[in-house]
Amino acid sequence: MADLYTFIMGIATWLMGLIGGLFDWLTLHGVGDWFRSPGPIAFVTVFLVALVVFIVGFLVSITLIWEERKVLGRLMDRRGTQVGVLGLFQNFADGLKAFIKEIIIPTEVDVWAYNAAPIILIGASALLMGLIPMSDSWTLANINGGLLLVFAIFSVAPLAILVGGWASNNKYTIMGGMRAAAQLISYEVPLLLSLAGVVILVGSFNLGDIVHFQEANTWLIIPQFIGFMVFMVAAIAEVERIPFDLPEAEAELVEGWMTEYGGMRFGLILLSEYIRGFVACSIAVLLFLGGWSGPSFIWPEIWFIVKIFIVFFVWIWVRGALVRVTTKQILSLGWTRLMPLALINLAIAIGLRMFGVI
Amino acid sequence: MEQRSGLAPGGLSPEDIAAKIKEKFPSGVTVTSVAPHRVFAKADRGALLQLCNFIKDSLNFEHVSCVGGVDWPAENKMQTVYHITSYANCATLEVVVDLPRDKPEVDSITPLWGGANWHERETYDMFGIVFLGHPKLERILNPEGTEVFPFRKDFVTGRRV
Amino acid sequence: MAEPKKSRKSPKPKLIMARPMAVVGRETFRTSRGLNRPVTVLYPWERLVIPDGYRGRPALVMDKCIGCHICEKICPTGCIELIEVELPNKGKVERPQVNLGRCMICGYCAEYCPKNAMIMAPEYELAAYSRQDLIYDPFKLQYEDRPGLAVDIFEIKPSEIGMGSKGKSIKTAPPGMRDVPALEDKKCISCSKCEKVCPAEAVTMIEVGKNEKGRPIKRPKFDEALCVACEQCVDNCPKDALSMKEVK
Amino acid sequence: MAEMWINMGPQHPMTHGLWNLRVKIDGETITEAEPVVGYLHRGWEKLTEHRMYPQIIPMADRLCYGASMSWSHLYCLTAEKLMDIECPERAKYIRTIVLEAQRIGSHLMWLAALGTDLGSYTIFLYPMRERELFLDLMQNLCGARMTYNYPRIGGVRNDVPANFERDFTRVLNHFEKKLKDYEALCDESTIFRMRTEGVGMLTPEDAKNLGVTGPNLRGSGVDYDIRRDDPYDAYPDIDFNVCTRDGCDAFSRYRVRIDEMYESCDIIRQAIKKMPEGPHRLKPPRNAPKGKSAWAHVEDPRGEGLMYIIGNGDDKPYRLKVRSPIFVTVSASPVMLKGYKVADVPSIMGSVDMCLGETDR
Repeated sequence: MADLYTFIMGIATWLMGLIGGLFDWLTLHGVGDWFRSPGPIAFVTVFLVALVVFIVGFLVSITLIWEERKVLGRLMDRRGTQVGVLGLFQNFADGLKAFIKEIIIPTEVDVWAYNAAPIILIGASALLMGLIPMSDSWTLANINGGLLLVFAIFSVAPLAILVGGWASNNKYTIMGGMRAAAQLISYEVPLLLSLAGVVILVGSFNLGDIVHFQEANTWLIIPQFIGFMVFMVAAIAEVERIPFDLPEAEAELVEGWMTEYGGMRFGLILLSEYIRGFVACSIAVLLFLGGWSGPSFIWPEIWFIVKIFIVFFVWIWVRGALVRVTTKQILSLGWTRLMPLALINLAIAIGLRMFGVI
Repeated sequence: MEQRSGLAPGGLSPEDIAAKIKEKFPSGVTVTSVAPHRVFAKADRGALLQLCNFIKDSLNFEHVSCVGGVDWPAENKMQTVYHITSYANCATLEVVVDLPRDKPEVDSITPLWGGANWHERETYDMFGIVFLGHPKLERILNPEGTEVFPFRKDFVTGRRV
Repeated sequence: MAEPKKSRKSPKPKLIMARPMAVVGRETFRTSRGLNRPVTVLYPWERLVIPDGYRGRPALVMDKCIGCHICEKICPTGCIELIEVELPNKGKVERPQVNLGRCMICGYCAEYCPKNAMIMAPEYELAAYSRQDLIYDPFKLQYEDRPGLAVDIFEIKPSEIGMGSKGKSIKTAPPGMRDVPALEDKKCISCSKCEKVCPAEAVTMIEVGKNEKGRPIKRPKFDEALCVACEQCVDNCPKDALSMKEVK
Repeated sequence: MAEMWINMGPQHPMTHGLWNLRVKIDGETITEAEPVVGYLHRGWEKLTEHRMYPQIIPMADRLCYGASMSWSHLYCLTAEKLMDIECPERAKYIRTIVLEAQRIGSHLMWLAALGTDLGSYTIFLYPMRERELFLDLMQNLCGARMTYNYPRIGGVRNDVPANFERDFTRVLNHFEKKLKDYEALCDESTIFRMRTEGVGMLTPEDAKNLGVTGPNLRGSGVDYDIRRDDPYDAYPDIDFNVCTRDGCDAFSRYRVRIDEMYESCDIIRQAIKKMPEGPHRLKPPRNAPKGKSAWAHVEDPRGEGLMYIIGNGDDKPYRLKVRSPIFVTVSASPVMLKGYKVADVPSIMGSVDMCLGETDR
């Protein structure tokens, strides 16, 4: 496949030519020429690329939801969802249901912050999708500090949770929001430290460079196995899945910080959770599992998505096997277990770099 | 862990318990009958707390199984029925206390056994028997503010209260 | 007691979470292979096999019913009511009507029915759109009388304990297994009410003499083989002259 | 954050049923707890005063849907004492078998509920799957799956069906393998241990004094089991272990129940082997003596169930009093909860096996 931009620019040029032709037919030649000029074409190209990336990311995310439902069903000796072919339509049915539900805003909430929290959350998550390259050609934004930016945006979510929990004016939601903040300080440091090893070995924050480095040398899971494990644990905590879903621990806090959300707001929150899961899996694949590299009989994008599904399968497996931890335990886990491991991993990376093994 | 079967070594048989109670309380408490693992007794209202103190301290009765009430409008009395179990002796003592129906008051045994707390509250809730010295004698199963005592026999069922 | 058995040891965690994940993974593998399907049943399309003696809704075999009111009396929720229906060859008779909205499917009506007219039908899809639809009149209540649906009860009398008896069916009514009404002669006023209400035709009024006015003095005689112990005569006796005599 | 009261209930995922746990929290630490019950009060004891003796049996099933057999059995036992009859030997053994099967079923439901409380739906679904096997056995036996209406005053409803012994043995053999899976999922999971070990401490003294009974009491190390210490039915003839743990915490209570399931399998096997031939049902008297009282207690899956009954000379009881084990255990919950975190509430309350049907009656 050609470069995503080139490909879509071709479409955009054709589309704008069509519109320009329409205006030509209306004898408005100046307007037609303006449509065919590079500026509007570039604008439409960027817009279309964003749309395509969003749609693909969205589809992958809801397929992850489907995978979770089916695999979790098999883990628990049941069938999982049954709507449509293999249960694939369940997510669309859920989305439709959430969409047509009545919008209920409780009286005592802080309306602006209450509405802002899902928007921040879904906005930040959608932005993340744009930062993930799926292959050399499928790159929306090839930034040199890509990895840093991804994690900067990742950390916006706890803020949204805190805001939403506080604005909902409910004791459960406040506790959920506070837990999100407490959880943040426990996993964020080991998470970033586990990435530092990769960055030291590769010498770049650019996600494309990291993959190219792995194509040239070896998948970084081999020298950085400890880092990979730390990353997996911390990433599960980052996207708040069982066993680390403290902010929405439904046994004690009803639905945690999202107790007061309903309808499409709740749907968006749930969707953003899976988009973040998709992004976190992508980072794991990009950093440790060779990104889109693989035998070239199929497209690299497919390899990439297949790897994401495999990583997500491990997450589902963990979710099926384990129970939820408490705040105290995640703090102690983060600081006394993950942190030293991440530091050891960092030392290994520095050692490898110093002695020039890789 | 060593398993014990039936009566623990050093435990008292129901006959022993009955004898000790008779010895300690020549009046006020009557032991009506004895069966395997069971002792049946009747106690006066005033003697109940002493009896309970005695069986708790000297006879190892550690557990209140049940406190219940019975209403006898025909005989113009109410009863509270206590089932108190001893883990060490594997025996249960049933104590029946008669109360006058117009002023059903009896000493609470909650200070001795915390397990009697909610049973006594429930008996108060259902029969209006007042347990003197109970830490929190309030409605428990019926909503706060109920004015009737539904388990009394003169309570007319089938109407909303 | 024999030598004390050792209490079981709680297995200690090894490798943090390896064993739980292994167990769950094994289940996944087991349920994902083609022939081993998950245990859940896709209900409207797949159904479980119902065993013999399954207690579904109560049902009526119209031919066997004698209208004895036993089911009405024993029903703990009071959901059975005997209503008058017109039957082709019997005229106006009383037959049970069941309010399934109240029924708690305890099976007492089938268990106590002396003629096996009430049975437990293996039907479990009983939802209806209105409460009125849940009231099953005697005709709606009917169900095909298959062997195995009737509840047969085997009891022994207290006096037979230890005599090697395995119990007799109370449905086929061997004489002496059921309570029978007993008459208190002084109270009887010869009104023949008991004969009229008896559903099993077990009461016959026998003339025992004449009173001073020349009217016949009649006393009921109970046929133990026919009596179903329904207490209709006891309940309907205007002078409370009848009571049930318990078999011991 | 200042101290505040939180209502956990009446509609809350932690409550298995309708009750309200009011906790006062300082940050996330519980400083005070106050259980509020009564949302499910049906006046059961009053209702029985208007029912004939056999009619109360299916009602007793409704006291607890998880362990309905043990409640109707307790009622029949009490009524037998009141009417002064004794049920035939074979019925005693059948009762013992179904009671133990019911105990396993109830404990499995408790384990499932504990699983959801702790956030693992796998621990919810696996026990539910095996519980289904026991429900199927009961269904073969008496035709119903949850509210069995099987014990009768003076015996049991019907004799055991064909292949009863084979079915039970097969299910038990399968089930003991599956119990190992639960142990792997729970005991061998570090997180499960972290969640349950050392929380909800209930010292033996407190447990005795507060009237906590059953597995919760044995989880505090008190060696008392009514099946052994005041035996009823066929328990005197059966050799079994009373499972105790000294941990006094939620994990001990969990472990006692798992051990009890193993023991129950053993008891069922022994009872099937020893079951004599003979009648299974006695014709009960119609009326009970006037003014006579009787009581019986059994080891319910949740603790000590006790019924006290007074006859009235006719076919209806004068008064029937039920002692529900969970009613008392709930009253002891403030002691268990104080000083722990909000996140520990599900594991503590999940470990005591709540059942509101019998609590509120």
